[in-house]
Amino acid sequence: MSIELLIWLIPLPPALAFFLIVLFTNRSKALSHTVAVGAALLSWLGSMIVFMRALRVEHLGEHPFESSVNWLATGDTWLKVGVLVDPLTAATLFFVAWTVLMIFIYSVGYHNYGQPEGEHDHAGLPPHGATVEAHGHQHTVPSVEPIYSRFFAFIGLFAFGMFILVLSDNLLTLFVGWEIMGLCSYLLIGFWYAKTSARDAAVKAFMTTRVGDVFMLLGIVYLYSVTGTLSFREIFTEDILQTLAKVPSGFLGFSAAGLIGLLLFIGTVGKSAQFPLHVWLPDAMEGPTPVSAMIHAATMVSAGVYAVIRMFPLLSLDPLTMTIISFIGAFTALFAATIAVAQNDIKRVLAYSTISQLGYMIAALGIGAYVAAVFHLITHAFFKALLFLGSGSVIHGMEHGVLHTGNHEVDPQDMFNMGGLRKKMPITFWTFLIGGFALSGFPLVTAGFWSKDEILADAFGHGHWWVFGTLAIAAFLTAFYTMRQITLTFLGEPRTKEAEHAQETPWTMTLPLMILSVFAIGYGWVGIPEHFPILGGLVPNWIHEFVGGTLAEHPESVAFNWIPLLTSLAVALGGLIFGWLVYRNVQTPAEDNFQIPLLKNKYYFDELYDFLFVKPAYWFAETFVYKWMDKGLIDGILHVFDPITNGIGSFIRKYFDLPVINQFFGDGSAEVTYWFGGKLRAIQTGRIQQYLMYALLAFIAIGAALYYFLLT
Amino acid sequence: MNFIDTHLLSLILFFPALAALAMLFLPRDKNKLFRWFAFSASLIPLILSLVVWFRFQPSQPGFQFEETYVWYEAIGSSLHLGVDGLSITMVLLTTLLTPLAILASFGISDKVKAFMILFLFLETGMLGVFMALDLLIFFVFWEVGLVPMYFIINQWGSENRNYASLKFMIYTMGGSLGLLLAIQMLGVLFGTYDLVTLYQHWNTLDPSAMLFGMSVFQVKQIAFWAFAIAFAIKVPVWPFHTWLPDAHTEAPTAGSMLLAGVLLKLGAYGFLRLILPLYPLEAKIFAGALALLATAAIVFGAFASFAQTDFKRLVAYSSVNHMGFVVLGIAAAALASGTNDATIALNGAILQMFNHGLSAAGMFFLVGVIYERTHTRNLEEFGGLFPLVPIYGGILIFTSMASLGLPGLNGFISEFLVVRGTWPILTAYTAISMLGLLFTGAYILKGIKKVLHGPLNEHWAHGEHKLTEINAREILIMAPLMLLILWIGIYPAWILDVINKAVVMLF
Amino acid sequence: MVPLSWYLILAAALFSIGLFGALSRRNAVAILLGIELMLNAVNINLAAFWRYGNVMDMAGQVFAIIVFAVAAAEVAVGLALVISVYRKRNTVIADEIDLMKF
Amino acid sequence: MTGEQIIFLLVALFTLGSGLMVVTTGNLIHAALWLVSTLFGVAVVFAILNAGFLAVVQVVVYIGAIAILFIFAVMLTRKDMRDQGPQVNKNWWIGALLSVLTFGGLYFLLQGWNGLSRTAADIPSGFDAVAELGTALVSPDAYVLPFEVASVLLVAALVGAVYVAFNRK
Repeated sequence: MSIELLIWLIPLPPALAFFLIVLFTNRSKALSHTVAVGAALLSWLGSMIVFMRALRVEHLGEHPFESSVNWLATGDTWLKVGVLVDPLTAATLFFVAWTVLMIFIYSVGYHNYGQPEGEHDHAGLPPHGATVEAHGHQHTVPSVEPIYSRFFAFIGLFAFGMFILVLSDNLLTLFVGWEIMGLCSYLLIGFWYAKTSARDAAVKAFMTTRVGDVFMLLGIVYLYSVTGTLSFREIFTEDILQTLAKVPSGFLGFSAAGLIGLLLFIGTVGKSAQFPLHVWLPDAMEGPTPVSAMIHAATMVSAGVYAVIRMFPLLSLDPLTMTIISFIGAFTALFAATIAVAQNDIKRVLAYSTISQLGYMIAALGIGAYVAAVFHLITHAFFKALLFLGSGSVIHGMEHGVLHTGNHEVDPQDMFNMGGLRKKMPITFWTFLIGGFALSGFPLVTAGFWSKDEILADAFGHGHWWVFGTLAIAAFLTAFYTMRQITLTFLGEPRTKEAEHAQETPWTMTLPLMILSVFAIGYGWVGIPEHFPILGGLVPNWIHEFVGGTLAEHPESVAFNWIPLLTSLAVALGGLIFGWLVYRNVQTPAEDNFQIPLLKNKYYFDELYDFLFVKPAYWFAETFVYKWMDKGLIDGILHVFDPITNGIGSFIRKYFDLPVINQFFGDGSAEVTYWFGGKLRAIQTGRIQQYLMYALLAFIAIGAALYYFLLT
Repeated sequence: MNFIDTHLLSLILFFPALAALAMLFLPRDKNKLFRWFAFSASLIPLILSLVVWFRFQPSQPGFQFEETYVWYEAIGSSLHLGVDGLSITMVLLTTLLTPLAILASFGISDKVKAFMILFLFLETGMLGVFMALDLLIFFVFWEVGLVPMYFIINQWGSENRNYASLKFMIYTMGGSLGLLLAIQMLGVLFGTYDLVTLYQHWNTLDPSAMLFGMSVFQVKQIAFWAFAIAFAIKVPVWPFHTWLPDAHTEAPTAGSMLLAGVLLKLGAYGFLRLILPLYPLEAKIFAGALALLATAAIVFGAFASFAQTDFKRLVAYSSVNHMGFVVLGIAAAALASGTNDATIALNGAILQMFNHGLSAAGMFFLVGVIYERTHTRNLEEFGGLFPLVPIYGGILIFTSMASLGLPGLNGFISEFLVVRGTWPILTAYTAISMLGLLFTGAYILKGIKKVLHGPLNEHWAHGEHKLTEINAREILIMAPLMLLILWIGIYPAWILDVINKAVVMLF
Repeated sequence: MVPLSWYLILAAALFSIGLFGALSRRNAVAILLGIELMLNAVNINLAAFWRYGNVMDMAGQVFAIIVFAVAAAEVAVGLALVISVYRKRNTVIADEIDLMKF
Repeated sequence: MTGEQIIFLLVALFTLGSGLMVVTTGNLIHAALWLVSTLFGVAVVFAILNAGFLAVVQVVVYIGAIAILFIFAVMLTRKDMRDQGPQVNKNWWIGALLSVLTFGGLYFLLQGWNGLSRTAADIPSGFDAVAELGTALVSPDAYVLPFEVASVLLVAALVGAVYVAFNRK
C-alpha cells in the first residue's frame, strides 16, 4: 500500500463506524462500542505508520506526502482536494491519534455515563427519569440516555472530522472537517438533549463558533479569489505570498494577506474559544465528560490553533494582524485564568484553563513563536485530555458515592463536595496530579514546563515585553488554580459523605489516564532547548528540528536567557505553593476569598451578549423583520390592493352592473317580453285551423309586401 | 425503440399529462389504484430522464435532443423542445421529486383521483418550462404549472388555504402579466418565438432603431423589467416573497415539496435561460439592484425564518433565504459576465437550485410527516420528541444540516461556490449576506431544538396521541434525497461538471 | 289547343277550394278531404308544366308520382290520427281538439 | 274554340263543381263521394295532358285506395255524421275570404307571367311517356333516390299509421 493511499484511508474508519453504528449496530451496545474503538484503533495504527514513515523522510517539509483529486469544477479549472502530510501534520496526527484512541477507550469505561442502568432504560423511552436500584436504595435518576450507541457514532464522526482537518492539503477540506466537528460538538454537547441547559449549550456552542466560521468562510473565499487556489503548498510559495502581502484589501489599511489572515483568525477565535467568542466553551461542559476531553483537548479547540499554525506563513505577512493575534491570545490567557480561579465546578475550571492555554498558543503565534506554539499545542493536548478524563473519573467516582447515599442534592461536580479523594481513587489522583503539574508548568519533569517555557522564552527573546508579562501572570494564575483544584478535590479530608464513598473507576478509564500521563511527562523531553543548562543537548531538540521544517525558512531558536527561565520557575512553583497554602484549610465556598462575583459570573459576558446580540436578534427577527416588514409593510401594501380592487369592483357593480345591465337591460327586456307574451298568448288557441289562418294571413301579407317592394 | 429515441423529450414531457388523462377513465373510488397508477406513471419520466442524463454530452455546445413540431404557425411559434446542461439538471430534479411527492401523498384519502391528476399535470407544466425553447411555449407551460398548484393548495391545504392559494395565484399572475406582454413584444418584433433565433436577433438589434416609438434601449429596459419581475416573484426575491410562506405553509405536504423543490426554480431558471442571454446589458446595469434584493432576501429570509413559531413556515422562509443565494450568484454573473468568477458564481447558483430542491423538499416532507401525526405545526407544542422518533430525528437532523449548509453535505458546496464567485464582484453584498448564513444556523437549530430536543412534551408520549415512528414508505421517500445530498456533498463533480460546461458555453 | 293558363287557373281554383275546406270545415276528416283537393291541384300544375315544357324531361310526372305517395302516406297517418283521437276523446271536431293552448 | 277546349272546360267545370260540393256538403259520406268525382275529373285532365300513366294512377290509387280509405274513416267515426250542427266553424267566412284572396293572388301573379299563353308542343313521334317515366324513376342518374325515399316514406307511414291507430285494448 502506498503511503498516500494509507493517508487517504486514515480518516475513513471512524466515518464508517459512524454509518455502521447509525444504520446497523445501534441496537447492540457492545457491538457499537467495539466498532467505534476498532475504528479508532485502525486510524491510530494508520497514523502511527504514517508518522513513523514521516520521521524517516529527510526534509519532509520540502517533500511532503501529498495526493489530490479533482473536486469542484470552476470554469476551466478544477478545485482540487487532497491529503498532505508534512512535519506539522505528522506531529499533530501523532497526538490526535493517541488522544482520540484514549478517549474512545475511556468512553467504554465511562459506560452509561456514571448512571446505573435501570430497567426502564429501554431504547425509545423518553429520558425523563428512571427508577433504579443500586446499593440497596431506590433512586430516581435523571434518566440515562438509552441510546448508548449514538454516543459512539457521534464521537466516531467527530474523530473523522478531526482527521480530515489534520490531513487535508487545502483550506476547503480543512473547513469541511472543521464544520463536521462543529456539528458533532453540537450533537455531543446536547447529548442529554432533554435537559434544557444541555440543549441551550449546544445551540450556543454551534452559533458562537458559527460566527467565527462565517468569517472564516469569507477568508477562504477571499483567499481563493485572489490566488485561485486553496492548496497550502500552492499558497505558501514565495510569489503568491509576496503578491498577497502587496495587494491592498481596501479595508482599514490591511493588506490582502492581513485581511485574509484576520478573517481566518476570527474562525479560530470562535473554534478555539478565544476572547470575545469564548462564551460557549464553559457551557459545553454539559456534554458527557469524554466529549469535554474530546472538544477541549484533543480535537476541536486544537483545530482552531492548528488552523492558525497552518496558515502561519500567510498570517505572518501582515504585522498588524500579528499584533491583533498576539493581543487576543495574551489577553485571553490572562482573562480566562482569572475566571478559572473562581469556579467551583471541576470541569469548568478545566474549561477556563483550556481557554487560557489556547490563548498561550495564539499569543505565541502572534509573536512568531511557531514551534513553541506547536509544542504547546501537543503537550497541552496530552495533559488537558488527561485532566478532563481524570475529572470525569472523579465525577464518576463521586456519582458512585451519590448513589450510595442516595442524596441527589449533592452536585458530584462541585469541588467543595469533594476532598480527600486521593485515598479513594489513587490512580486518578496520581494521574490528575501529573496532568495538573504539567498544566502548571512544574519544572523539568513535566511536558507543560518545557512548552510553556519556550513560549515565554520566545516572547522575551523577541522583545514582546507586554506579552511576556501577561503570560507570566497568567502562568502564575494557572498554577494557582490548578493547585486549588487539586487541593480541594484530592487533599485533606472528605467534606461530604458522598466523597467518603467514592470509588476508583474501572480499568478502561484508568488505563487511558496512565498512558496519557506518560505523554504528559515524557513529551516535554523532545523539545528541550539545546542551550538549556545541564539538560540541554542530552536529548536533541527534536520538535524544533522536525516541526520547524514545515516552514520554508527554518526558524531560529532563541538564545538561552535566564530571565524567562527564572520567571517560569517562579510563577509555576509560586502559584502551586500559594494555591496549596490558601486552600489547604478551606472547607466551604464562603471561606474562599477568591469568589468575587465579577469572576464568578465570568465578567458577565453571557449577560452582556444576551443584552447586546441575542435579544436584539430576537427583536429584529420577530418584531422588525417578520411583524413589521413582512406582515406589516409588504403584506400591508398587498392588502391595500384588496380594498382598492374590491372598491372599484363594488362601485361598478353598484352603479353600473346592477342598475344598468341587470335592471335595465337584463330584467327590463325580460319584463317587456313577459308583458308582450301575456298579451299575445290569447292567439294560442290550440285550434289548428286558426293557426293555419294566421300562417296564411302572414304568408299573403308578406308575399304582397315582397311583391310590392321587390317586383314593382 | 427508435420512436422513443427520437422523441425522448416529448415523451418525458407529455407522459404525465397522458397518464393523467388516462386516469380519468379509471373506475371511481379505487384510491389504492389511483395512487399506484400515478406513482408508476411518474416513474416513467424519471427513467427516461435518466436515459437523457446518461446520453447527454456535456461538452457539446448548444441544445441536445431537440424536437420541433408545428404548433402555431401563423404567429411563428412552434413546439420546440431541447435541453442543455442547465435544463437537464432541472428536468432531472423535477422528474425525481414528482414520484417522491406522489409517494408522499399516499396518505391523502380525500379526492385522490383529482389530486393525482393535478399532480401529473403539474409535472408536465414544470417540465415544459425547463424544456421549452420557444417563448410562447415557455409561457404556456409556465401558466400550466400554476393552475394545478392553485387547486392543490386550495383543495387539500390546511386552514388558511383560501387566502394562501389566492395570494399565490394573484401574485404569480401579476408577474406573468408583464412577462406575457414582453414575450408578445418580442414575438411581434421578430415574427418568431424561437429562443435560439431570438438569442441571435435580439442582441444584434440596431441600437439606433426606433421600436414602438421608443429607443431600443428603453424598450429593452421595459422588457427586462417585465421579465425580471415575473421571475423575481417566482423565485421569490425580497420583497416579492410574502406569497411563499403562506402558500408553502398551507399547501399539502407533497404540494410544498414540489413548490419549494421545483416551482421556485422556475423563476431562477427564467433568469438564467432568458434574462442573462437576452438582456446582458440591462442585467449588468441593474445587477446591483438585484444583488441588493438578493442580499435582503438572504438576510431577512433568515431572520424571518428565525422568528417563526410554525415549523412549516420556518422551513418556508428558509427557501427565501436559500434562493437568495441563487439570485445573488446570478446578479454577480450578470455584472461580470464572462469572467471566471461569474462562471463559479453561476455554477454555485445552479447547483444551489438543485441542492435546495433536494433539501427543501426533504424538509417539507419531514414537516409533513410530523404534521400528519400530530396535526399541529406549532413549534411550542412539540419538544423532546427525539426519544419517541429516533429515526425520524436522525433524518430531520441530517436534512436540516444539509439545509444549513454543513460541509460534507450538498448545501455547502453550492453556497461556497456562490460566495466564492460573488466575493470579488459584489464584495459588500457577499459580506452582508454572511449575516444571513449565520442566521441560517440559528433558525435550523431553533427548529431542531424545539422539535427534537428539550424536555419531552408528555402529550405525545402516551395514548391516542402517541407519536409513531416514521414508516417505511416515508423512509423510502427520504432515502434517495438523503443519498443525493450526501453524494453531492462528498463528490459533487458528477453534476457540477455538467453544469460547469453548460455555464462556460452559455455565458 | 288549351293554353297553359287554363290549367293553371283550374289548379288555382281547385287549390282555393281545398284551402277553404281545410280552413273552414269542423270535421277533421273533412279537413283532410280539403287537403286532398289541394294536393290534386298541385298535381295538375306538375302535369301541365311537364306537358307544356320539355316533354323529354320527366321531372313533372315523377314529382306527381311522389306527390301521390306523399298523399297516400298523409292520408294513412292522418286518418289513423283521427281515429286515435276519436277513440280517446270521442270527437273529431277540430275546434274541440285544442289541448295545446295557453 | 276547339273541341279539345270544350272538353277541357266541361271537365274543369265538373271538377270544380265536385270540389265545391266536397267542401260544402253536410254529409261526410257525400263529401267523400264528391271527392271521388273530383278526383275522377282530375284524372281526365291528366288524360287531356297526355299523362296517361298519371291518369291511371289517379284512378287506381286515389279513387281506388285513398277515397275508399276516407269512407272507412268516416264510417269509423260515424257518430258525427249524424251531428246536426253546422259543418263549418264560426270562422268560416275568414276561410272563405282567404281562399278567395289566394285565388285572386295566384290569378294576379299568373297575369304577370309571360309564359301563360304558351301552347304545348307536339309529342315527338315514338315517344313513350310511360316508358320514359319508368326509366326516369329507376335510373341512377335521374330520380331513383327520391323514388326510394318515397317508398321509405310509405313504409314509415304504414308503420306509423298502424302504431297510432292500434287499439291497445
